[in-house]
Amino acid sequence: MSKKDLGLLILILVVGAVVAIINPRFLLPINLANTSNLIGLFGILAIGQAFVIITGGIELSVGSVVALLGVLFIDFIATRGMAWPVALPLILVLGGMIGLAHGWLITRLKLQPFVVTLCGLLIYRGVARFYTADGTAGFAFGQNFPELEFLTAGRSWGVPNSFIALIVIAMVMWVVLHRSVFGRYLYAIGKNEEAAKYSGIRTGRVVMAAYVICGVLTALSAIYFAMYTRSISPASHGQFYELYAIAAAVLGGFSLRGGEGSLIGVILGTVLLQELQNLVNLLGIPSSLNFAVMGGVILIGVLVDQQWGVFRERRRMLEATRKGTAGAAAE
Amino acid sequence: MSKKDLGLLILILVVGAVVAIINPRFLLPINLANTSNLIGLFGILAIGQAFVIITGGIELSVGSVVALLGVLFIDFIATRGMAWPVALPLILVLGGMIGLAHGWLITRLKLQPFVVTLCGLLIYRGVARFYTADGTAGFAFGQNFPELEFLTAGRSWGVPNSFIALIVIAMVMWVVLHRSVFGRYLYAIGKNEEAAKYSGIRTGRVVMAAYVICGVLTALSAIYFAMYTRSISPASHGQFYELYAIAAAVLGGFSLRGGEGSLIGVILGTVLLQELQNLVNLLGIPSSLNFAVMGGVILIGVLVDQQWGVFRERRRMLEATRKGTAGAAAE
Amino acid sequence: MAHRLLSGMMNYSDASIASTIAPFLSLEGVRKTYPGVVALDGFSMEVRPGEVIGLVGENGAGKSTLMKILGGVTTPDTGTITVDGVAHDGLTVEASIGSGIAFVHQELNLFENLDVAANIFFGREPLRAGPLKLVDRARLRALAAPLLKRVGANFSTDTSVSALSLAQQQMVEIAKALSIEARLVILDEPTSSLPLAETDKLLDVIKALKAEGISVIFISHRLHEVERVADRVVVLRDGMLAGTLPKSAINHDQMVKLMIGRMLKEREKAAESARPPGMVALSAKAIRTNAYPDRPVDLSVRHGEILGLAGLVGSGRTELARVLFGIEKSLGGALQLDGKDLVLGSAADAVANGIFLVPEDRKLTGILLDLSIAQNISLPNLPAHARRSLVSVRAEAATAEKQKSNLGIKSPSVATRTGTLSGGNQQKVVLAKWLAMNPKVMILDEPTRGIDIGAKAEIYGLMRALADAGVAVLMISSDMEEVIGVSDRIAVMHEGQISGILDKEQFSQENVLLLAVGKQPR
Amino acid sequence: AQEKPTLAFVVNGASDFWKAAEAGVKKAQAELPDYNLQLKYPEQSSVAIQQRLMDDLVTAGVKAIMVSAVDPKTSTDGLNKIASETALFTTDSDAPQTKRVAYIGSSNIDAGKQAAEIAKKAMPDGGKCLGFVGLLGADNAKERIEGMKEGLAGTKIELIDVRGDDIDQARAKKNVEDALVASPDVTCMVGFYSYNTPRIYEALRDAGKLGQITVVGFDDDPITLGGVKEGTVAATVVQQPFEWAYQGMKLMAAYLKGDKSGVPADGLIIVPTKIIGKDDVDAYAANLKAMSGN
Ligand SMILES: Nc1ncnc2c1ncn2[C@@H]1O[C@H](COP(=O)(O)OP(=O)(O)OP(=O)(O)O)[C@@H](O)[C@H]1O
Ligand SMILES: Nc1ncnc2c1ncn2[C@@H]1O[C@H](COP(=O)(O)OP(=O)(O)OP(=O)(O)O)[C@@H](O)[C@H]1O
Ligand SMILES: [Mg+2]
Ligand SMILES: [Mg+2]
Repeated sequence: MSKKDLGLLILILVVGAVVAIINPRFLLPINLANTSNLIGLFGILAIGQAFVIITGGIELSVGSVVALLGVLFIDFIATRGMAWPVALPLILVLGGMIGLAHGWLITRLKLQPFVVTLCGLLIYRGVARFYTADGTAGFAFGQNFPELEFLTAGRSWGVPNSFIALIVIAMVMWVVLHRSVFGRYLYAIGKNEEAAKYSGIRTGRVVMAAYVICGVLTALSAIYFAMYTRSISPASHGQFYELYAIAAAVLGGFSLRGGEGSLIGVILGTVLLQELQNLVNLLGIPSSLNFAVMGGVILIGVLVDQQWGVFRERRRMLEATRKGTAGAAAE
Repeated sequence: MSKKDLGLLILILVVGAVVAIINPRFLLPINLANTSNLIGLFGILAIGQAFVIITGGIELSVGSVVALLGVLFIDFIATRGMAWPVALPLILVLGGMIGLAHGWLITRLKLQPFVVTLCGLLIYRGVARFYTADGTAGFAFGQNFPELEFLTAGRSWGVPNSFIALIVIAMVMWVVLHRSVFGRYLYAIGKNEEAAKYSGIRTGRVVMAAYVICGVLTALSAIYFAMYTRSISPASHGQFYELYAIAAAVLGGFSLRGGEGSLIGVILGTVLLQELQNLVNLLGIPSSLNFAVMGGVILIGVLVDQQWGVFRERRRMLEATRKGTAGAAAE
Repeated sequence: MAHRLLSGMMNYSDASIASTIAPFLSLEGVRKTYPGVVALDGFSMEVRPGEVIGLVGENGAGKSTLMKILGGVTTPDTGTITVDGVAHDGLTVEASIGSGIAFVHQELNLFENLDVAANIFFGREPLRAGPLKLVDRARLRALAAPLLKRVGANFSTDTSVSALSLAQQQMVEIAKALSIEARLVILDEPTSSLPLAETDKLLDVIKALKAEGISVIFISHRLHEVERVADRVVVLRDGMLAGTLPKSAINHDQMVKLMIGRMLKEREKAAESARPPGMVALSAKAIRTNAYPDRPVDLSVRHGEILGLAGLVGSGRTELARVLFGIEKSLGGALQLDGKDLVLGSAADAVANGIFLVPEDRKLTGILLDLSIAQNISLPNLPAHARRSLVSVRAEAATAEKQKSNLGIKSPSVATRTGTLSGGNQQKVVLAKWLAMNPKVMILDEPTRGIDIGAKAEIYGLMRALADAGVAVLMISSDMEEVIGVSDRIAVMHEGQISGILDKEQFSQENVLLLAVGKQPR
Repeated sequence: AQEKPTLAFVVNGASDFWKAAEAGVKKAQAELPDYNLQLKYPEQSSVAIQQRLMDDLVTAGVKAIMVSAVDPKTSTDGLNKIASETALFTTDSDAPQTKRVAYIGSSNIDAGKQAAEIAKKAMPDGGKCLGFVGLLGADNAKERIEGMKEGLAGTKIELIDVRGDDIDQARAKKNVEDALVASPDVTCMVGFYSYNTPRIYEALRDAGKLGQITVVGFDDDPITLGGVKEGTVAATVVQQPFEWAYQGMKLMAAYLKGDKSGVPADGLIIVPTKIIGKDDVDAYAANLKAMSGN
């Protein structure tokens, strides 16, 4: 765990301690479970986003994809009577295809990620709304899918299964990002795509793969969100979720210029954001301030991180010089 | 006018002609006036955004600023009884100060524009909502400000004054961007900030000035929007306006990497977007598809532009080769 | 691996035997065009195993283009490339690496966010067993360490590249090339940022490669280096083969003649000073920089002199120049200009005071590649080219035309994008923008790095002309011949401090070297 | 088709609530073959966008508009501009100061009072209520809350807080979950928007507290009706958007023909809200199904 991640962890614990002192109910298992459920949902989203951000890209269509795929999933299983073990992989494939399309436009046709995914944001929301004719997709009363519900909204040993899913995904993705060749290529491309190309890396494919991973993870979280709200009005469902995901990554130490950030960081970023939302509700802060609190904390977090970096850099330089001098003297 | 701008203009005219053929009411003076009014409002916003994008930055808080300053403006003149000739410059100054704060964080504390303005997006909306306690800011019945209303929502010779304001601002800003020393600096910084610094340009100040300009223009359009809707619910007012502004700039040929784009381009981009919205309503296309149409057109526009660039580059290269060969032969 | 076997049987240092065996690589009629230029025009050459080929030519002659074709980064328009008897129309990067061609690019291609070992084996990481393609990090380090030793690096395999100096990064690049079981190593101006000792080290590495039967293509503008290592010299001019020199015929004058088509009258040297040095122009008193926060620097440069600033890699010269130019804040100390105290808050302040810098990294900081020549030249002095803060394109063009003819910038017009110019001409544009503004103090950081011999001589002439006009010139250089040939005085830096200043009569390579390693001159 | 006069029903945002109105429009269309009836959703629930939509409809030659204004109180001028060019009717939430021809809809204050009735009946011994709503600042939310508070005045039941969620259903559900943690003494929950009640229902079910906490609902989401039938939702206050649309369209058509008898002097046509309890829910659901024609 890097120092940056450690700092974030400490911040999370300090905030948690303060809230717990003010309102001890913060530590109730049920509250922790509720919050970790949402951490699970948003965390999966944020990991997907992180893979794209590492490459120096961005995925703005996340919220709209959550709405579109959520609508489709509920429609498939609730209205069209598709078996969920069929619908679930189908949705994941759809998510992957959306990612592939974005990756293709970005790497082959050389469009800017911001532009491509901004168009995605507009298009998918439009399609979702058109699909339901601006209505709501939801389950009928009493319509139940026990296994699916257990997997998505259930709990094991008191821990929400969505959170367990996040942990599993995070572990797999940690290996992919930090230990595999693919992960190494992602970092390299984010820092210097040209050089990666000169090294014989098929950068186009790697970047495309990042968008596909983001698409699949987004699809997965779309299913989780759909099973959480159990009803989706496509006009508003998932709005601004891309911002949450990006904010979590940025808080977790990712640079939007690419090539920087760790998987633990993005998870901790998600945890902090959800903790803040929980805090607003538990401390009875007016919900209108929810956004402001979130924005303020991100800003402060990034500022502290930045200033800390400047400070450390200076100290490192001083030390390096001393060592250098000492070494030279010893020669 | 560049070829790119000309292409966009032709597209606008062709779309207009097609719509007019399907529904001749498109050309009614009242429709043109309504649409050009909105072009005025969004155009001012988009010009501000363009100044920031030129430097390679981005301003995501535009929508929230429109909400916050709109709320304040209406509150000042409708509730607190401030004279509008006082309130108006005050709001513009506030807008400038917001821009200054963003510019300062970005240039002095070296935070990323995306991060700073994302936090702005969250914070200003939160503040606006808190300020009215999530209520609506609006005028009481019969409360009138004839001069102000004439300036903002009135018409001269059938042309909305907001549109006239846009034309005036656009002309001034065209000179600033394309003819002035400052404009040249903006382009230089957008292309390569480091090299600009090494040429003795005070890049920090120039970038800050760009954010201030964006802030002031956003404030101005916030006033126009406030006087157009005459009522502001801070939770939703101005939502996604930053995307409209960015989309207009991108359509108008701006690169989000900075250093590219023309003022005429961003105006034409705004015109096309508003024409599309008008078209959706006039042709009876389900409004759920509004977003999808917008996204689709931006994507196609950017794609065509990009492919056209590739094609031209290739032709230029071919020609150059021919000439080169001929030259070599002549030697 | 056939070549290993062969290398065991034969002694390749004997060029006459080598020439009898089949070439490892041959190029036939290779042509490559870019918009507006023919970079290569029907070029052909052969590379035999165990041969060191020196490739020389003026800026823009097409050397890098040729190497990029061999590295698979670009494909030629026409022509064939034959590797090991297999003919290709063009290579991909994979094919190039696969056939044993290793490549050190002219521009560095390292990943600052990865460590040294990861960079060396980038794209060819040792994997752990299993389908997951996980990097075997222990083996990676174990493999990288000996390579670093071989290039004489003093940093460890898990250092982050962002912490390395330019020269150290160059070493990583070379280690990377060595890590491929290479049969041909291409070095595109590897010494352009290497001074003194490191260059020697590199030349030794080249000799060691040759002894192993590996071929080397060595591109350099430092002809004496080429003289030292090359078995054969291939000269490019305007994208065409200007000639080939066998080992026996390799000498400075011959290479120059082929490169520029005539003999160079004065040998890349500036004329002697025409006037006695004047008053102190810029002086630094106990200036401390970020690189060596606890090492104060005292230095002064006089009107009318060229002060050379020599030193080893990372001795802190660039850092000092950045402080003198106001780009970076000093951590302490004081500056004086013409006897008056000077506080620099930014480069703009320095420019306002007539202190100009020609930076080390031309493409990143020297010019804006996307702007035209005229726009680049007017940029630091734009208000003077404007009326009521509106830019006058005519005034801009007039200034640029004047500079273009004064400096002999080769380009179709002043509206040409500077990105399409060759290195030497780009450097002239950087100079031109300052010359248009009456410099008082001109700091040049490696002004001839990657610049061909003809352009070099011109730049030396310009520096001398500046000095003669009373400008104080501070020239940072890692090229020993250049420092000694051009300067009126030489200051030498060692680990952030000035270890000594040599007057003209004390000039010698030995003295500069001694000071550079912190010893006293004789 | 262009010859037939067009009547438009403009809603305030995309929501299932308006699906019943769509059915009403459809039924009216069947009875009004000489007219072209449309129901329009603005792409966002904002004044500017709704205003723009209406402007464009006027341009397109619509003869009469019935609108559920996003912000009727303060949009007087904008609505008057429409009223000056076409026949304007309001629905859902009135704008009495405008030149609208008539208002057809229910009274949100009355609806709030009915919610208070439900609470009083379900909790004769009093209790603490928490409300949940999409947009705290919206007029309809404010009126319902106000009405409920009025209705509860003088009883031992108290509405202690209302949490907003910005129409984000995930947040709506989390708000309920957080409320269960933060305020363990709450005995009743009110869902002021149509989707709030189902979110309350689900959060309670997940927490195993269905039946322990009194749920007061608004509108007729299927989950809400299911809960009412099951007895876990005390009752729900339903409006009748179907009737608004159906009656409204007929009224507009008559008005355009010159028959102004349907417009009362004060311009108010109140379609009362109803309390749907366990006993009425089957009939109501059947009726709903019949109306939507499937
Ligand atoms: N990507 C490119 N686009 C356009 N022109 C190019 C490009 N790359 C090279 N050129 C042009 O091709 C010619 C040959 O360039 P090249 O880089 O091969 O020269 P070089 O011999 O390596 O010069 P130097 O000594 O300065 O490195 C030059 O005129 C250069 O401007
Ligand atoms: N911004 C920086 N942060 C940290 N270290 C730096 C920075 N700039 C330079 N250094 C280090 O300071 C030392 C001095 O570098 P500088 O570039 O000034 O040396 P130089 O003599 O010009 O050498 P070179 O030939 O490499 O340009 C080097 O070790 C370098 O790595
Ligand atoms: Mg080169
Ligand atoms: Mg240097």
